[in-house]
Amino acid sequence: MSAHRLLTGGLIDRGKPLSFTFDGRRHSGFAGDTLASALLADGVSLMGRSFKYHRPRGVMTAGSAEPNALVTVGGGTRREPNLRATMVELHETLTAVSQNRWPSLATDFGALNDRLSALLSAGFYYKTFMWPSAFWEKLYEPLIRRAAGLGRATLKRDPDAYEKAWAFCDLLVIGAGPAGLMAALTAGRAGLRVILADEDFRLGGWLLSETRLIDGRPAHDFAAILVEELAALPNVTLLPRSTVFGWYDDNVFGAVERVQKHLPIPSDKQPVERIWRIVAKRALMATGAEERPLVFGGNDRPGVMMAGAALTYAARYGVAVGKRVAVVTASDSGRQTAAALARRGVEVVALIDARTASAQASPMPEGARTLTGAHVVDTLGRLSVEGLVTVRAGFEERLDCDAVAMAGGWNPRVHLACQHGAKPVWSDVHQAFLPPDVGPDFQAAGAAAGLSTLAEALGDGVRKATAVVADLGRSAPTVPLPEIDAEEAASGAAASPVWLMPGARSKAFVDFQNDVHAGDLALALREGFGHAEHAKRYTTNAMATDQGKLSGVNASGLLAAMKGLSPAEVGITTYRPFYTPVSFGALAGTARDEEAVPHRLSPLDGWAKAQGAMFVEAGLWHRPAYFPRPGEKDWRASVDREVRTVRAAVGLCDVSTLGKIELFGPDAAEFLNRLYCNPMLRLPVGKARYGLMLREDGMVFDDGTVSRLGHQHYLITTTTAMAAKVMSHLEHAAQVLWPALQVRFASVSEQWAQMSLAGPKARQVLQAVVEDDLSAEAVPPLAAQAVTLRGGLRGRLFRISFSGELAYELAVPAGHGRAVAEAIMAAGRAHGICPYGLEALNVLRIEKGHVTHAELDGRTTPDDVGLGHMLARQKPDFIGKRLSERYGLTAADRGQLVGLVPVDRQRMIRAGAHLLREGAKPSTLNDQGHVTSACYSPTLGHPIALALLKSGRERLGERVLVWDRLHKEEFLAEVVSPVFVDPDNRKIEPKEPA
Amino acid sequence: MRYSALSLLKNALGRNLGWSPVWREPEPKPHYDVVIVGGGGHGLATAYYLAKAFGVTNIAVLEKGYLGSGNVGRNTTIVRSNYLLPGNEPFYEFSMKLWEGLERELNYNVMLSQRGVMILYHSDSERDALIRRGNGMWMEGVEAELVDREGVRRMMPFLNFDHARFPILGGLLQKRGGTARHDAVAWGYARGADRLGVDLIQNCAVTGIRREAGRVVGVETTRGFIGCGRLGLAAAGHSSEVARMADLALPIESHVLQAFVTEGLKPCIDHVIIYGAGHFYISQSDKGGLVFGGEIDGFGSYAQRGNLATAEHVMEEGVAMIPGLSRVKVLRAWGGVMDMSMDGSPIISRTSIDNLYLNAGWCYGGFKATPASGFCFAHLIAKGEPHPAARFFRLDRFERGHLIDEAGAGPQPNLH
Amino acid sequence: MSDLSSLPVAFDWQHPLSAILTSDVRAVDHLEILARPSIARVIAAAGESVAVAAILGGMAGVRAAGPQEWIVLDDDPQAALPARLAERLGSLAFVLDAGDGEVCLRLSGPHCRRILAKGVGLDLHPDVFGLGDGGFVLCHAIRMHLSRTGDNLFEILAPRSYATSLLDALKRMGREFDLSVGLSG
Amino acid sequence: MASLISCPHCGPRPKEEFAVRGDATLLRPAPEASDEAWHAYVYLRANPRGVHVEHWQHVGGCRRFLVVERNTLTHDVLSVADAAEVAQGGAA
Ligand SMILES: Cc1cc2nc3c(=O)[nH]c(=O)nc-3n(C[C@H](O)[C@H](O)[C@H](O)COP(=O)(O)OP(=O)(O)OC[C@H]3O[C@@H](n4cnc5c(N)ncnc54)[C@H](O)[C@@H]3O)c2cc1C
Ligand SMILES: NC(=O)c1ccc[n+]([C@@H]2O[C@H](COP(=O)([O-])OP(=O)(O)OC[C@H]3O[C@@H](n4cnc5c(N)ncnc54)[C@H](O)[C@@H]3O)[C@@H](O)[C@H]2O)c1
Ligand SMILES: Cc1cc2nc3c(=O)[nH]c(=O)nc-3n(C[C@H](O)[C@H](O)[C@H](O)COP(=O)(O)O)c2cc1C
Ligand SMILES: [Zn+2]
Repeated sequence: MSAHRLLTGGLIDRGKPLSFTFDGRRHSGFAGDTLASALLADGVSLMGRSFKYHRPRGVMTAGSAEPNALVTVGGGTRREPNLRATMVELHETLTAVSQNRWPSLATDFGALNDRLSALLSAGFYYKTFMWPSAFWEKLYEPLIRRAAGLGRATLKRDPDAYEKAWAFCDLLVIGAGPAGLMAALTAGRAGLRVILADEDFRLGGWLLSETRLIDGRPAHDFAAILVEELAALPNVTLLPRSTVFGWYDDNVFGAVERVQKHLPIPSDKQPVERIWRIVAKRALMATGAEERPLVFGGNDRPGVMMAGAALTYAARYGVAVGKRVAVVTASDSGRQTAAALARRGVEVVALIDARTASAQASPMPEGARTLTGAHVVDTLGRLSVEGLVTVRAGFEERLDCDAVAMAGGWNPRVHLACQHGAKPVWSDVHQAFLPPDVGPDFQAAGAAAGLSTLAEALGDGVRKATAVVADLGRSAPTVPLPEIDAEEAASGAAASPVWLMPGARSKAFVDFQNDVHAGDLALALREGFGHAEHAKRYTTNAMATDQGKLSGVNASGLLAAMKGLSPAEVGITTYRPFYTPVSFGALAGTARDEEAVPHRLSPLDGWAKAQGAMFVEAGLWHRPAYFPRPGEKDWRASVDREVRTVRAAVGLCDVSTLGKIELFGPDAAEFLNRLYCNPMLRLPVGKARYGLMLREDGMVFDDGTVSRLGHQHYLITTTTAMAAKVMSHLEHAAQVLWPALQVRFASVSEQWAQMSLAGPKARQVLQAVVEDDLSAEAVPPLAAQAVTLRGGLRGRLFRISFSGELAYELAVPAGHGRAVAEAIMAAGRAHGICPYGLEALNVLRIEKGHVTHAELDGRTTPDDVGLGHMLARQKPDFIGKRLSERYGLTAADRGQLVGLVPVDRQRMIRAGAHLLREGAKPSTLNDQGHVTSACYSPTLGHPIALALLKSGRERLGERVLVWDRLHKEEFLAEVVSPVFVDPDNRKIEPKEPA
Repeated sequence: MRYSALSLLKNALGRNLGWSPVWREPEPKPHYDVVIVGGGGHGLATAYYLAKAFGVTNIAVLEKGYLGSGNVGRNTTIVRSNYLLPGNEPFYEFSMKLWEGLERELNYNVMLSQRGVMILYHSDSERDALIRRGNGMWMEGVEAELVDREGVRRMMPFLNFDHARFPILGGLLQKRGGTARHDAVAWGYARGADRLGVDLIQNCAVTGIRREAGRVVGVETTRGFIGCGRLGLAAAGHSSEVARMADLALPIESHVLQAFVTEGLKPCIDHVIIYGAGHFYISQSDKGGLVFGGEIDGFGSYAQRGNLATAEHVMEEGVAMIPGLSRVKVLRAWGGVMDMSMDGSPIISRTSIDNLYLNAGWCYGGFKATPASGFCFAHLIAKGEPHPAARFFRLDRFERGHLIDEAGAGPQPNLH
Repeated sequence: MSDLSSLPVAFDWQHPLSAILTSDVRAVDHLEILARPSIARVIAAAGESVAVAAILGGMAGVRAAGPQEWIVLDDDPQAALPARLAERLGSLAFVLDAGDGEVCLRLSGPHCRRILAKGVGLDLHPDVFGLGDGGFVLCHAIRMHLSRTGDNLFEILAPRSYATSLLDALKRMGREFDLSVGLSG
Repeated sequence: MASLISCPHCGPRPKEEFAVRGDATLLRPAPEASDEAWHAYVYLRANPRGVHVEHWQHVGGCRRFLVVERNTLTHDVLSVADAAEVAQGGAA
């Protein structure tokens, strides 16, 4: 049996020994242990080093408030820093290492900082390192940064899975101590949908540490019976290992369940952690209370810990934290704990009570000396406590002990209830901050509500849950309260806390992890940082991984005492999520890597893959960029070929991703007329028209086509990227702006596969699959009509050209898309058809001076991009009409769309280059615009570009300097018309059939 | 008291008992030449420069909470001057230059850390937009560098280069960009202003603006009426509320933006990294916490706290960019109330009321602007005319159509 | 024209999920992919939603899809719902064929609520979301139509382009319960 | 409220299903209204700290625009109604 393991007792399974390592050394413990309890059992008291001074530190708590015993667990890609040893469930093969020390935990060079601590006082870095200025970057900051942090993260890809889930309930009970268990039972028996969450792996809260009998049986048995009944109720969900970390709007709670963190090798069927978003009609905060440390000299030496924790180690884990334990207290609770420790077989050598004799006397453990009106001024020992120095009535005394249990009173765990901004309320009666009243939906129960005894906690759980049951319109069963043997007296008015034990001989710590001591708070006050929030920021008190669970209230109390105020007037710093830190992985859930956002696949995806497409992400879409052929040495070769094929023969391109919206109703025409800036009222049935939508501020919103399929039936297309936004825009117009208009519409994007067939041979190829007559007379430019394909399949045909060639867009029901595309390819083979992708599409449109998002970037007007003629100012109204008239949108020196051709035809123009007048010095003032799109034109045999140039349309023929400083390039280009190829649009309807 | 290594040593020997308050806690006087509403970074910097550079000394800064309690104390501390549009770039570069001398100027270490700001790109169109931006920076004489994928990999090997959906193709680096210590900026300016005689009045909420004959004569506050010759508003997220006291409606909506910090880690991320495929930015504080943020929550809010859905979304993007963040734990989340303007760019401007000046519309990017904003606002208040670097930030630009819309999102603030 | 329709159908129809691997064994929790249901979207003309609702009220396979909108579904691909409905409703409503634009999935089994809870922010307790209830919801950022068609039976309609992504998401959600997947028919 | 919105058509739904459009009290001016009226409509916002009336669209659900009365300081939602019905003087 290890050094500190008690011979009997504890909720550990002595039949299941587990071996593990800490800093490379083998240890053993039992199933049911935490890493901390197993280490303590093995006599390890030094578990960490503090942040700033690298002071040796031991475990302080037995729960999630632990500031000191932070370790790194696991190896390789599963390595995880900053785990609280008190929360790590022991399992076989667990490996843990200590942090923030070099070369070892026992010998840490960083501890030199402790020697220099007077220099490293709060905020010291603001006052120095300023001279010489280069030194900050080169020397000081790197030094500070090297010292930063606690554990080391791997930043390697995580092999484990995470997920998120929703849960809904009538009552969420947070905390499964006596209050929470009784509340859950009351509500559960009444038939409410109940969720009971507790961050511990075993439900029972303080009942697991309680040493008295309940209904004649051990308290933990009593807890187990309650848990068993709850588990059997179909309307109750138990969530052990689940920390409720946040209270959000509408009584939605966030919780993280550690599903498999306690297993050596997680199964891949389950996540390792799961986030629950719990929507609760009502919630109870039965989170208990945190014991308050005492601030005295040397209160951070390994072996000094919270008294309640010492008791938990004894009662729950069967571990004596020391062989000679001294209890330091300022309240009755410490005396009770001392007695309980003794009951559990831990030797208590002394009880040091800061209060004078007037304090209530409680039964004292046998053999323990009691010193009342005494203070601790220092502790002895180096890496672990060997004794302490007390002063009573001016007399100093040294006491031998190997553990110090401190009991400064209790702080209700108010955290969650304060996350919406309500501040905790100082109570003079309780001498503690109590949770604020945040309304009936979220209430505190048990010790969290300031109640101190077990009987009160049990009763409060029943009472609060009964009220909820009634509130939700049900009747509650009577849940009898159990008998407790030797109930302690409710202490009534609490004694005033001792915020600082006077006469400290060494640093008296307030925030253990961040090494904030009482002197730092005094300094903050002296320098004007006395506001609780200023003091926090200046000293970093309560900013460590424990978020001030132990230090927050003490800092308030100390500041108040120093200012001569009540803690009520000083208040406490803001509580915010997360109650305890939550992993990125859990919060991200399954949305990672490929699953980060959904994929969208075109109905022609299979066709494009079979054609050997190279794909590119375009928003959520996966789209063919180009279709390489054997022997083509790079993407440019493929793209050039695709462009030439379209210009000389014919090409097929998937345009299914365009947004497609069908509109119906008597007012559809009027509706469209108000949405587009160009006229739409007189569009004939069977015809399509290019349309431009503006935002209300006059900038171009999106472009596309409008086709009139029937008298009151339209189909519009949007760009792929804007499809969703345009849909919302239409819905806004129809529902909010003009709800009286009789128009209905629906997206039909998903229903249709759409392909563009472009090139002089397009008609011949298409005719092979379409039954209808495709002659220029039957299907003239901008025709939009229903067609029948070979075999009777119905489709829609549009004579729309983006490339400037004779072109059609054919839409067929999506399920047939691939077969139709394959048929077209087969029919086109004789004509030299090729599939073309986004890259070729882009070249084709630049050659024709058509704009896309590179030009329509939300800052351009129709006139800027050469489409000013489309603005139908004579229309009474359309979205964007009025504000497009503003001076700034019509000024003559705005950037206007032009074409650019490099003077030296070999120079490749790059999009993003800026433009300067020939000979002008580069400066923001001289900036003439920028290149929006650029490509090599296979049709012309040299690079071309589109640009927005100040007053550009007046400057055709001028030479401008293309200035690409990022690539250290500058050269001249000639300003030309943006339409490079076939400016008279002769190719749309070739005179001779090709 | 001047700060230096020597003073630190001297005081250490005196057990640090010799330090004196960094600012006085004066009672408000009945009248000041200039009253600034808002003890955030911009208000404090304005007061400092008014006193230091423009010879105005009878100044008060009125702050409803504690100094620095607003957005200056809750931002992700990124400073950079890599803006896209000519209306913005010169101003932010002016600010960058002031940052570079700030420690000496204030005798206060604001811990400016020019560790480099990298904006990543994931597609050709994003690359082109960054090239445009980088060249625009060079136009203003600001150094920028386009780094290719391998270059980025050398600097930040932990990024997700193999993401099949949003592969990292490269980035635009501004080496002079970086971070500064948020609180220190507020405290440094406060200390500097206080030493020049400015009255910093905390716990003093402005509740009304008193006007006579079309001019402001003073403000009603929770500490009584305070008269003033000129009034400057620098209330950030609360600008609309304060301006309403003078019957002004502003082109501003207040939105909540969340920020987050992880547990302390040994140094692992050496730069400021901005994820182009989403909306995520991260850097590591000198204490070791990873400080990061994402998009605004999207709805109007004065609550200084956000919601879980947005937080989860931020984490999703974080893990998409750096898969290894998965096992890193997030310590704390908080929110700030931001003054989102209708084109996403700031306002430093006169108003329709003669002696009332406005500094607002900083969106989620005003921390880096603090020095220049203070300087330019002081210039405007003292001289009555705009500083050249801020001449485009006029309130009437919306009416006139001279918008400075970096995102191209139009007049819907939650899209900026 | 009429003689054209008698020609053999030349263009194959393909389900967007036809390439997926179906499970070897059918587990207690199962996701069935409908082979080719007939699906119509019905949008009431202005002012006619009451009349349309009355007509649709008596029909099987009708799912509410928001104010003035319905989705009607029949497992039989030959049902030709769009044409039949267009005829029945005349000028009261606009009817669109959605048979190619939507995929239909049926989730059944004792754990289907727990599976859906991993993606859908909707209380699916039968007291809250009862038989016949339905609506559009987001599931892993995909907008889908969910309805309850039995005690432990839910029906999902999702846009074709998202089908693969949604199926992946559902498989992940069901992994814990060994959810099996299969094509119907 | 911002974790959930109770859509009058779909019931309580998570915030992610909605997109916020902004101030719902603004009415689009008549085409011939003054420049000031148009500027105010497009650019000026009351932006109150307290009760605010906004448009939220249920994009992930029924796709209706809703008029949401909400407190911007506490995030409490006071009422939700269909925007078209409100605009047409129906249920408000
Ligand atoms: C989460 C978050 C992250 C950000 N990240 C960055 C970043 O990385 N880089 C960057 O450049 N910017 C960032 N910003 C933006 C930046 O913080 C702000 O733009 C900037 O701080 C605003 O200026 P300020 O400092 O003067 O504001 P504030 O500090 O908010 O100052 C305004 C002050 O006015 C006071 N006030 C308001 N009303 C009254 C009244 N009636 N009477 C008296 N006083 C009043 C307030 O209490 C407040 O102290 C971020 C903002 C947030 C919220
Ligand atoms: N003066 C005191 O307050 C005092 C002193 C000593 C002992 N006690 C004892 O404490 C008990 C009080 O009972 P109780 O039920 O109120 O509290 P409890 O301490 O028994 O139970 C609280 C439970 O809440 C859990 N918890 C806390 N925060 C959580 C979170 N965010 N998420 C999930 N779980 C969380 C804890 O793990 C714990 O199990 C009584 O037995 C009483 O005798 C009280
Ligand atoms: C850059 C930066 C770093 C921060 N680092 C920490 C930290 O390490 N620990 C911590 O508890 N809070 C940290 N905070 C958050 C503050 O505690 C606080 O939440 C934030 O400033 C907002 O103030 P409030 O929460 O009091 O409203 C940090 C804040 C900022 C802006
Ligand atoms: Zn809805």
